[in-house]
Amino acid sequence: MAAKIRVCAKINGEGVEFLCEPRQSLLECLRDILGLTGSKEGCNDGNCGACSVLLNGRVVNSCLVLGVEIDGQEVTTVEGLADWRGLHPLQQAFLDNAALQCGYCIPGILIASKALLDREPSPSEERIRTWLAGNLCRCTGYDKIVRAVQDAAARLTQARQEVNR
Amino acid sequence: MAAVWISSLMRDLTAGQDRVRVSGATVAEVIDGLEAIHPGVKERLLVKGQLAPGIMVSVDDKRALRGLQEQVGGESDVRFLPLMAGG
Amino acid sequence: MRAFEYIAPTTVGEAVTILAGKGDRVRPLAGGTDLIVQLRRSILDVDLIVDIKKIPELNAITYRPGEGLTLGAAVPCHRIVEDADIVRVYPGLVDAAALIGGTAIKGRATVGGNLCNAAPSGDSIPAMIVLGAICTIMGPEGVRSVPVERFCTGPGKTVLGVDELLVSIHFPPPVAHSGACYLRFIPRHEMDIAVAGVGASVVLNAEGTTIAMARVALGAVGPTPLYVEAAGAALRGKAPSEESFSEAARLAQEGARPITDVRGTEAQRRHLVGVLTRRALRGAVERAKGGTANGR
Amino acid sequence: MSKDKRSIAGTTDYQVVGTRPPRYDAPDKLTGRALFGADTNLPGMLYGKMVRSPHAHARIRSIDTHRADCYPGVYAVVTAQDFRWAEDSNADLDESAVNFRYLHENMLAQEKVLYVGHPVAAVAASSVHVAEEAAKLVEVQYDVLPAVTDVRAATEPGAPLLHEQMMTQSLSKPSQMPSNIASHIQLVKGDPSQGFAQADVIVEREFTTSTVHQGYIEPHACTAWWGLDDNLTVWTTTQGAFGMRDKLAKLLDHPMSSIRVIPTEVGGAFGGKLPIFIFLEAVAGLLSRKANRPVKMTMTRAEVFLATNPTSGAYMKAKVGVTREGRITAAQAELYFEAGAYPGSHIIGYSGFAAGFMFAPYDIPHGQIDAYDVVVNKPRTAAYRAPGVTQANFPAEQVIDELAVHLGMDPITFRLKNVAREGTGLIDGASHGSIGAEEVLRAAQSSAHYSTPLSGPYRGRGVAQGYWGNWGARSSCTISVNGDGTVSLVSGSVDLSGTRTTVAMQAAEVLGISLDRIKSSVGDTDSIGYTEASGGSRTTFATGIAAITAARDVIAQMRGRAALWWGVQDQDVTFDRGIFTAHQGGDLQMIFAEVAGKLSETGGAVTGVGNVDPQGWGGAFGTHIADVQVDPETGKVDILRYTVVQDVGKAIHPSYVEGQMQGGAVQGIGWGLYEGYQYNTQGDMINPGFLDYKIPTMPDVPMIETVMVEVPGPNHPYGVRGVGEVPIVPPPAALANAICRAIGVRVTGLPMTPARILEAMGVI
Repeated sequence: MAAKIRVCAKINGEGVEFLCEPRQSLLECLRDILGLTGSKEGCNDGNCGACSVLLNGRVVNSCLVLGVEIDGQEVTTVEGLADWRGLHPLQQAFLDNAALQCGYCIPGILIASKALLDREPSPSEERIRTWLAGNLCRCTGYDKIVRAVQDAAARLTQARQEVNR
Repeated sequence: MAAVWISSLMRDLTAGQDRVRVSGATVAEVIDGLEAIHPGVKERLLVKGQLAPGIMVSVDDKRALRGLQEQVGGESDVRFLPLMAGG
Repeated sequence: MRAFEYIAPTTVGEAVTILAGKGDRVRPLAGGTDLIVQLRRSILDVDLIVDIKKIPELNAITYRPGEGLTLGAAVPCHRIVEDADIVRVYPGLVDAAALIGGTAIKGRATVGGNLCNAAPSGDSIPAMIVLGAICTIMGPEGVRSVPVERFCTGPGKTVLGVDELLVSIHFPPPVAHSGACYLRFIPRHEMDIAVAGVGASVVLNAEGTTIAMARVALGAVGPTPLYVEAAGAALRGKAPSEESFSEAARLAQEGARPITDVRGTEAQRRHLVGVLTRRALRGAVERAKGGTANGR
Repeated sequence: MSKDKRSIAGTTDYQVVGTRPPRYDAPDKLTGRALFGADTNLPGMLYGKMVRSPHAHARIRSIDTHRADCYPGVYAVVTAQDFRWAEDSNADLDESAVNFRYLHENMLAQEKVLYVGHPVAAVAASSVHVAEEAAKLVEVQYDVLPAVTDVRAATEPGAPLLHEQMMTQSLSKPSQMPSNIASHIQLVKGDPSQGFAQADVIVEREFTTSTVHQGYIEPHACTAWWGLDDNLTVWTTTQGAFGMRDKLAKLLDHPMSSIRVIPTEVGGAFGGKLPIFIFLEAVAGLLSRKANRPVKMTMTRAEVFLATNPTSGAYMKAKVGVTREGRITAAQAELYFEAGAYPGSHIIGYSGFAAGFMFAPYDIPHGQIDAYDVVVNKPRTAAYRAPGVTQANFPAEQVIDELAVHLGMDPITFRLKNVAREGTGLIDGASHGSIGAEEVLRAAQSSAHYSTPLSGPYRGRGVAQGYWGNWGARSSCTISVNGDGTVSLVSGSVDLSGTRTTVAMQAAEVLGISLDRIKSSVGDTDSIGYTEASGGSRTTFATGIAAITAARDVIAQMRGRAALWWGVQDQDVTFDRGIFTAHQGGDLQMIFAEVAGKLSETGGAVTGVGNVDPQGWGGAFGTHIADVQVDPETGKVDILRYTVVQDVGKAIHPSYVEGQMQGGAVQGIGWGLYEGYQYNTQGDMINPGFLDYKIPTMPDVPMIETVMVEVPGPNHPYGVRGVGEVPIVPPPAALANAICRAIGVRVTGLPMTPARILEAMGVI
């Protein structure tokens, strides 16, 4: 049995400690050790985006990060988007715009979209499409996904304005 | 007398006819009737007494779920088609 | 994936001592977007992975107008494309860093890693060649420098000894009226590896009427990224025009050694080298005219 | 068939049908709680891995599992010998005839391996990493044989034979020579030679398409547990739980009642997860029985490409003749389809497929189509959304378009001049029922997109018409009424496109209650009646009818309960839009919930049941319009605008219909421009991954505009027609026609890559 390494990290805002072998990817640790099965494996080589998570606020492919690399760092997965108030505005916008079908790519797309909207409050259609190019979807043809991200951006901007007033 | 649609590849047995009238109360009887008029048909349609794999029969444009035992009406249209479905 | 051990040193010295004496059974890990895929497919097999992301010098971006830019080998692409100095002063580098993989890949992938992976199609390498970048390498015998055009020696092969570490890449300060540009061709609009890539840089006279100096480098059309000196030399003293660009493009095509593989045919790649060289030179000249130095 | 199509649906002011409620399964999918094929984890669970052939064609001399057996962390190893030897029995179990010997051999090879990745053995171990290492220790001795991966080369004499005794099966004289041509079908209408004699203009061309994969982002995965009670439970991502269970019963020689298949959420399927060939589940079951522990088996992306079921590449010839006035007189085609390792490509189906639907949009007096099913050293093919028809549409709609150019006619006007209508005979003897081919073409011609002129160099607009026959088949649904007036609906249909919602909407319409009063869920094989796989664009139609039948059953029973409560006769109680009424001495009224509240006092539970096998479903047409810009220096294609016009019968949930139109179109765009299996000379696929098998990314396509035309479908109370598959048919031809108008040259091979376009332009 290969030696395991102790990893302490913050996942979805909570301190977490686990043991993993160096060869186990962050995706594997999330799914098989921590039971967070929301992130999905589509290719395991960085070409589909279904495993996207936020690592210190950056969107990354969790299949191309080793579990041991996140010691002392912060990870957000799709399970961390909603909270006691309910769905995140992005999740609500996807629901209202029927922007998902099978849903397998959706966790990765929501995470990547959040990383975009955290940086750019109202990105253009072209910017959304380029930013999310690494998140492959085979069911929707992308149309309603782009509209849902635009809708979420508008809702977030409006919510910020209300808070500022 | 039911009307049997003859697939183009079997018309070598029916002297080019694409429709043959045969009497019979079930598909099996219709095939026997066909064989009587045009020998060789049975060998093409049946394997070990069952419909050849990948062949199905439709009666009046509806798939005959009971195959050879399916009832055939006096004016029915019977058709033998390759079978593959789903998508 | 076969088992291996993991260690994360915090100084260059520590890293170099760890690398020493283990031959090719040890590998540094920066972004990991190439290395982890190669380990998973057993293209690569190691006993120890040395995570270099906790070493300060390898994570630093330092730019001083007089001295130029020093980029740590472990600086990820997303920091490069968002750094105000780099965007203003080295848009040619940003062209390349912005193309590598998708957003999530750029969240981890490093230009140092792209260079050490030494793929013939590595997007950042032609851009760094035409910008005259120099690599700083640390080994048991100390520090040495190698210009980027001589860094790659074959597909996946570099000048690095098994116990040497790429510490940083230095970009000289751009000369007045100079401009650089990197372009590549891919069938889709993102996520592909280059079928062909061309980096070009020029230095114009004050009036912008003649080319004082030029460099052209090609990607994905040879066993390594190719610095085609003849293409740049042919432009010296010439006016920036379609004719001079076409001549440089012809020489670039002659310098290219394309093959047919899963991503493209030999004929297609040779043709694209011509098209992209002309377009990259137009981009470089446009940037050279755009302002004092590389201002867009 | 009624003459006035619009009145079939009767009342058109629905309460629920036609609205856009949120999707039942959306919250779980959006928050990461939804469980897919690989998300079932059980205590003591092992991980299974296949041992796969590195050769495209070889005979197996020996398999030695000894070193794997005793590798630390390995609990079980299986090979084909662990399965009962399958004789040549035939399984027409559900929707397709499959020779069971082939099913066994494809699952675990016995004498020969027929494609790179063909499974030979499997191991179960404590982790996926240990399983991978142990799989490498299974020593297999092969005698490598020459391979053939090109469909034309496979038909030439002397080509390597995959199945030494296989003779071409057809209705003509049985052939005596073994061949890679598994079957030949011929469809004839009228007299083609006479038809071509009447033509003023004839166009004939050859076309090729590549093997393409459904490209679902979720790899195949399952967890199997063979308990000590001898019950096998399988959690798996499949389009059909019942088809899976019945195949497992046969493969494992185990009673159906002792096998429970629980369908998980499905991460995309498009015909690639139909239970025809079983990849993992039976092997996982046997590993579980041997190890006496649950076993999870998942596939890597490379395994999905190499060893599941892409859809056929094809070599085709098409010829069409037309009079000067633009009337088609004759059409002829030859289709050679890759079957993959085992016979069964979709050249024909009970209602059409490649051969039958190729020219279905048109009224053609004389026609002949010869189609051949050809085995090659590639994984066995399966459906990819309207199986066989996208391939056959590519030649048909390009030749039709070229004729329109010759005649100087607008491409839609030319198609309208020959459009098929109700009663039009197809080139296979069958004739069209109630269809919307004409309405769709007219809607496309008057659409905003088609009315906006396109100008500029190297730009082109292309059009293509497509058809898919849709499907019915067996579906089951139960509706149980709860005391508070809410209902629990369970159907046997796996939900791929939002059908949990569209089926419940149809039930709500009958029950006269709002949708939020219905909990709709997908049953497993122990909790609902037999239901065919979700495919063929059948679910909203057939399972919808099952739900309507079940709902009507509920209402009938509730009327009895109301009558009992009021002390009147059943027939005195009427029901309309959720209200029970009786007129016995003054009006008596109860809403649905009130009657529900009285069930315990009037005889107990009420459960409505709908077990149906509806016939007479309607086919669907789609017209696509594509505007493209071609870069003449690189051959790269940019799509400027794309519109899908489609006859949707009655859109139960318009957003999901739009989603099918947009998703199918973008899959067709990938098929047309980017996707294709690439092989080296040894028969190895060289792009088994999402890096070099390129499916469209978000910036590759514009917004996909949709125009829904509602020509009510026959034999459904609300006029439902299948909508899921037809949108993948026209895109490759629409793009080819647009590219031809942009660069003046026809590209006749898929995918239309930049390299192929530069070659067609003579630039390289």
